[in-house]
Amino acid sequence: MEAKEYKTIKTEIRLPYELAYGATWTRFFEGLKNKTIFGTKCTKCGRILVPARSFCPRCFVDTDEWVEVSQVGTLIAWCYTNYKYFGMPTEPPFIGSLIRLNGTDVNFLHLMGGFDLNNFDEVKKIIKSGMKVEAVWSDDRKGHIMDIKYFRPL
Amino acid sequence: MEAKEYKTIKTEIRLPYELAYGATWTRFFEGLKNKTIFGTKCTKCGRILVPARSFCPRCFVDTDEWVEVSQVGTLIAWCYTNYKYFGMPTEPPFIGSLIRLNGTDVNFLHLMGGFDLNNFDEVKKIIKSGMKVEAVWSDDRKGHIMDIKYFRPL
Amino acid sequence: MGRPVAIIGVGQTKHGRRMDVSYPDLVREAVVAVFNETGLTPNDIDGVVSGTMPSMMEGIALTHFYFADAMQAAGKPIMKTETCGSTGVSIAHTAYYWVASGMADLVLAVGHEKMNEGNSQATMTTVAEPFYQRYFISGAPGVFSMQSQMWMDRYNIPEEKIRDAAAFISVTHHDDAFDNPYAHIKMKVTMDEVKNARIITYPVRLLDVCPNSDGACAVIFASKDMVKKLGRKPAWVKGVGYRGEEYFFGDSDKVVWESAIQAAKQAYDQAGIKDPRKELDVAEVYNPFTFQEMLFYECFGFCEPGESPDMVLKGTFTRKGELPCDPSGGTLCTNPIGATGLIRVAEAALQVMGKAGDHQVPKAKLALSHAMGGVDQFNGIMILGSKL
Amino acid sequence: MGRPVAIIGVGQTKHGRRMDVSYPDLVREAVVAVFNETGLTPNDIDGVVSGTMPSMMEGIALTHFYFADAMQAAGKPIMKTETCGSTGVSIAHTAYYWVASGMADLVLAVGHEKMNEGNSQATMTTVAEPFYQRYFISGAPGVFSMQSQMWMDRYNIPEEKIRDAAAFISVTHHDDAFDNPYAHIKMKVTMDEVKNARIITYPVRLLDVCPNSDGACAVIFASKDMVKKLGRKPAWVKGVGYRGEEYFFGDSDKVVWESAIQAAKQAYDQAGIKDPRKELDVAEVYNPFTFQEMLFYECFGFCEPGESPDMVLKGTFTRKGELPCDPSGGTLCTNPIGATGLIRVAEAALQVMGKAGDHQVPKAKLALSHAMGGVDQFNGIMILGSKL
Ligand SMILES: [Zn+2]
Ligand SMILES: [Zn+2]
Repeated sequence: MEAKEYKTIKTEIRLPYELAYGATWTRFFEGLKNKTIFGTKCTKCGRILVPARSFCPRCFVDTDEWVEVSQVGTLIAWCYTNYKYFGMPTEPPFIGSLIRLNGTDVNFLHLMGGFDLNNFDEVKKIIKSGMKVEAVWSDDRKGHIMDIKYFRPL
Repeated sequence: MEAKEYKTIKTEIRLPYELAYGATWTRFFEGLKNKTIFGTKCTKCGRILVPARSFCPRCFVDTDEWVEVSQVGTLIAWCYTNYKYFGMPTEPPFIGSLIRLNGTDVNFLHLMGGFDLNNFDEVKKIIKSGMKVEAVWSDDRKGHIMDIKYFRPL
Repeated sequence: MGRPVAIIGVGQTKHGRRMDVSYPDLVREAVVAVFNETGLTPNDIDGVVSGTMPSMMEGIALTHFYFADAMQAAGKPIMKTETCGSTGVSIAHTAYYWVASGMADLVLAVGHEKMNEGNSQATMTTVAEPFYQRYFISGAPGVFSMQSQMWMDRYNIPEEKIRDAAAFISVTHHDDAFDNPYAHIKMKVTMDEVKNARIITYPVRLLDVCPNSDGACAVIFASKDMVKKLGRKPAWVKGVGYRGEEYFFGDSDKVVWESAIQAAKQAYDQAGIKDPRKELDVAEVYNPFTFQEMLFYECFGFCEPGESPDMVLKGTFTRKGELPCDPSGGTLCTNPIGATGLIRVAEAALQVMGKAGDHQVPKAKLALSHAMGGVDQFNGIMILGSKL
Repeated sequence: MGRPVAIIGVGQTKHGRRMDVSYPDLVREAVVAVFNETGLTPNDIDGVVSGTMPSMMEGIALTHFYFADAMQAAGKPIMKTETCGSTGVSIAHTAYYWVASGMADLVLAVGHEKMNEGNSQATMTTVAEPFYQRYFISGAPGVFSMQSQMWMDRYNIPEEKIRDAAAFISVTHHDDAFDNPYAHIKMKVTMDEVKNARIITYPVRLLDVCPNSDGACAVIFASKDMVKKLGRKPAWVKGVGYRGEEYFFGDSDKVVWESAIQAAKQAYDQAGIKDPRKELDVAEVYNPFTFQEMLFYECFGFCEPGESPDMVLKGTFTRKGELPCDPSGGTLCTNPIGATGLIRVAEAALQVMGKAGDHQVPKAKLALSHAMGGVDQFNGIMILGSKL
C-alpha cells in the first residue's frame, strides 16, 4: 500500500490458565515420570491409541484398557524447523516427528534428536523416514510430555 | 464436586499486538493531546457522534464533518468498581461513567473522579446521575484516551 | 417459518467446578448424555455445531478442533458459532437453520465452557478494543450496574424497591436450583443475606451475580421426517430472534433496549404470540444479574416498562406464578458461559417435553429461551412448543 | 439440496499491509464494496454472518461485536462462525443454510483478518492444547511439511519432481496475481528463485508459502425469489461439503486425506459432478503452500493419487490448462486468513458470473471453492454454477 500509515498502538495480552488433566492425562504423564509410555486399547476396533485416551475417537467407547507400549518405533515423517517466533513453545532448531511406536495403531507426535541439529545438510544425511527410533528420557522428569527428550535413531 | 481432582497444568498465553488507528482515531487522539475532544457529524441523521467516527453506524455514510465538542456534559450513569482482576486495564477504585457532552447525541464513556474514591459511602454522597461534569486533563498527554484523566463534578 | 424443526433430546453435564475432568472429557459427558437420552448414535448425526464464549477463556483458540473427538464429529461436517454471552442461543440458531435448510436431518449442538481453567474477567476484557472502550467497560458487572441504574432513573423506581425485588429473585432462584440436578450453586439464601452481601459494583452484590462454572450442554435438532421416524415427543422450534446493536456502548439506549425488544418481537411474530405473559407457560431468561433479569421481563413484554419490580415482588414470575421464569435456577446459579445460552434452550425444551423433573412447570406447552452477549449488545431468543 | 440459494455480489478490500486503516474500517471497505456492486443497502439485508481465524489474531476476542457497525449489522440478526483456516467457507455455509432455511432472503457474509496487527504464528500456537500437541505442531509450515513428505514417500514421487512442480505452481500463481486487482503479493518470480529461496521448514521455502495479509471480503447470498426480483446474474450454490477429522494429528491419514476427499464428495454428489476435472471450469483451491495444493488436486479427484506433479508440470491447472486452478493467484499470494476462504468463494462466484475481469476463465460455468482449517483437520467446499 502506498497510503499514509497512521498511528498505531502497541499492546500485549497476557492471560493465565490452570488446565485440568483429568484421570487419563494424569495417569499418562505419571507414566512418563516413570519412563513408561502408556496407550489405551479400544475394545471395539482393537486399536492401541497413544498417548492414552479416555475414549476412542472413532468408536466413541471408553478405552479403559491400559497398555504399556514400546519405546521403539518407526519414523513416519519429520520436519526440520529452524525459525523462531514469539512465544514458540519449543526451542529451535528441532525436528517435529511422527513416530509409529511398535504395536500401536496411530502415529505418536514428538521430536527426533540425539545428534547435532544445527546444520541441516548434516541432519538430512542422518534422518530418513522409515528408520527405527527409540525414546530418550530426560533425567529431570516432571510428568510432562518433554520428559521424553526426543527419539533417537537406532 | 466431590470427585478426585487430578493434576493440572499452569500456563500463560502472551501475545503482542500493534493495532492501526487509521485516519479517524489518529486525528481524535491528536485532539486529546491538544486538550480537544473531537466528534464527527453525520450529515444524514444530523447526530454528532463522540468519539469521532469515520462513519455513522446507523446511516452508514462517511462522517467527515469534524466538530470540536464541549468538555462539559451531564452524567448519565456511573458504576463504582472496586475489585481487581488479572490484567485489568484501569486501576481500581474507579467510576466508569456515561457522559452526554453538551451538544452531542451519544453518551461518551469515561471515568468520574476528582474526589476521594476510596470510601464508597462518601462517593455516593458526591456523585448523582444528572449532575453536570467537566473533563480534567492529564499534564502528560500522549494522544491516548487517558489523556482525559476523568470528568469531575461541576 | 421454514421447514419444521424440533429438539428431540438434551444432555447436560453436572455443572460446577469440574477440575476432575479434562475439558474434552467434560464436553463428551454432555454428548454421551444426549445420545443415551435419545438412543441415537454418532452415525445418525449429519452435522455438529459447537461454541464457547470467546475461545481464549481456556487458552485454546480452536475448540471445535480440540473437541472434534469428544463431540464425536470426526468424519462429519462441523461448525463453530461464537457470539459472546449469546453463544448458546446462536449455536441453537445455527443448528436450526441447518436442519430447516433441508441439508441435514439431525444436527448435534454443543455448548461448553470451563471457566475455572482461565480468568473470566481478564478474558472478557479482550472483547473490546484497546483504544477506547477496554478501559471502561471491562468486567461484566460494571456494565450491568450502569444499565440497571439508567433503568431505575428512567422510570423513577425507588432504589429500595428494586433492591428488594432483586433480592427476591436471588432467593427464589437459589431455591429453584435445588430441584435442578445439574445446577452449580445449591445454597439457601435469605433476603437479608442478599441485601447485605459484599458489593461487587454498586448496586450489584455478590448474591446478585452468577458463578463461574464448568459445564457443557448438548442438544439434538431434528427435521419433521426424523421426528416422525423416531416417534419421540419433541420440542418444536416455534420462533427464533436475534438482534445486535452498535459497538459503542454509549450509542444506544440500554433501557428501551432495542436488541432485546426486537429479538423477542421477531420470535413472537413467528410463533404468533401476542400476549407473552399469558401465552408463554415458562421462560428461561438469561439472568447473570438479578437486576438485569427484571429489565428483560419488560423488554420481552412480560410486563410494562418500570413495572417489573412490583410484579416480581407479587410472585408473578416464580414457579407458582403466572409466568414462571428460570425454574432451573437460571444463569444466576449456573454459568458455564459458552453453554449457558444452550442450557436455556435445553431447559425450555425439557419443559415443553414434560421432562424437567422436579422443576417441571405443570403442563408447560410454550417456552421462551434467551441469551445475551457482547456488552449489552446482542440478544437471541428461541421459542419452543409442544405442538407443531 | 434445499431451497435454491445464490451469490449475487461480492466485495473485496485491496489486500496487503493495511496499516493505513483501522480494522473496522477495513471491514467496512469490503462491505461498502458489495453494496456498491449490488446496489443494495443495509436495509435490504436480513442477517449478517462474520468470522475471523481465531479472534485473538488481532487481540480482540469478539469481532462480531467490534465490527457490528462496520458490517452495518446494528438492528439485525448477526452470527459469528469460526473454524480456523476454513472460516471463510464456513461463513459461506452458515449464510447458505440461513437463506436455504427460508428464514432470510438476503444474508451478508463477511470474512476478515488483519494479520499484520498480531503475530500469526504465535496466535496459531494457541489452537492446540498445552499438554501435548502444542509443543510439536505449532507453526503451520511444519505440519504441512510433514504432510508433503508423507505424500512423497507414499507414492514414491521423486523429490526433484515435486520440487519442480511446486516451483511451477509458485511461478504461475505469482504471475496470475498481477491480473487480480485485489491480490497482495505482486512479484515476478522464476523457477530458480523459488527453488533457491530461503528454507522455512524443509522442503518448504519462502516462495512456497503465503504471505501475512490484511483484508476483508463480503458476499451477499440471496434466495431464488430475491434473485428473480433483483434481476441480477447470480452464482448458484450447487453443492456444499465439510468434513472434520480427529484432534490428534497422528490419528488420521493425511495423504489419503479423508476430510478433503469426503468434503469434495459431499459437494460433488449435491452438484451431480462425476468427473470434476472435465466438469469443473475453474477451481479456487486453498493453497497456503505450493506442495499442499497438489495434494488437494488429488483429494478432489482432479487427477489420480501421486499424479499431480506430472499434471502440474504439463500445465493442466494453469489458466490455459484443462482445469484452471487459482487464477486469482490464490492464497499463495493473498492470505488475510479469516477472509481467505470467503475470497475463494467470492472468486469462484465472480468466475461463473463472468465478472472476474483480467483473470476471467473464459465461459466458466461451474466453479469449486475450498478452504482448509485446523491442523490439516478440516476441509470445506462450496461449488457455484451459472445455472440453477
Ligand atoms: Zn475404537
Ligand atoms: Zn447518521
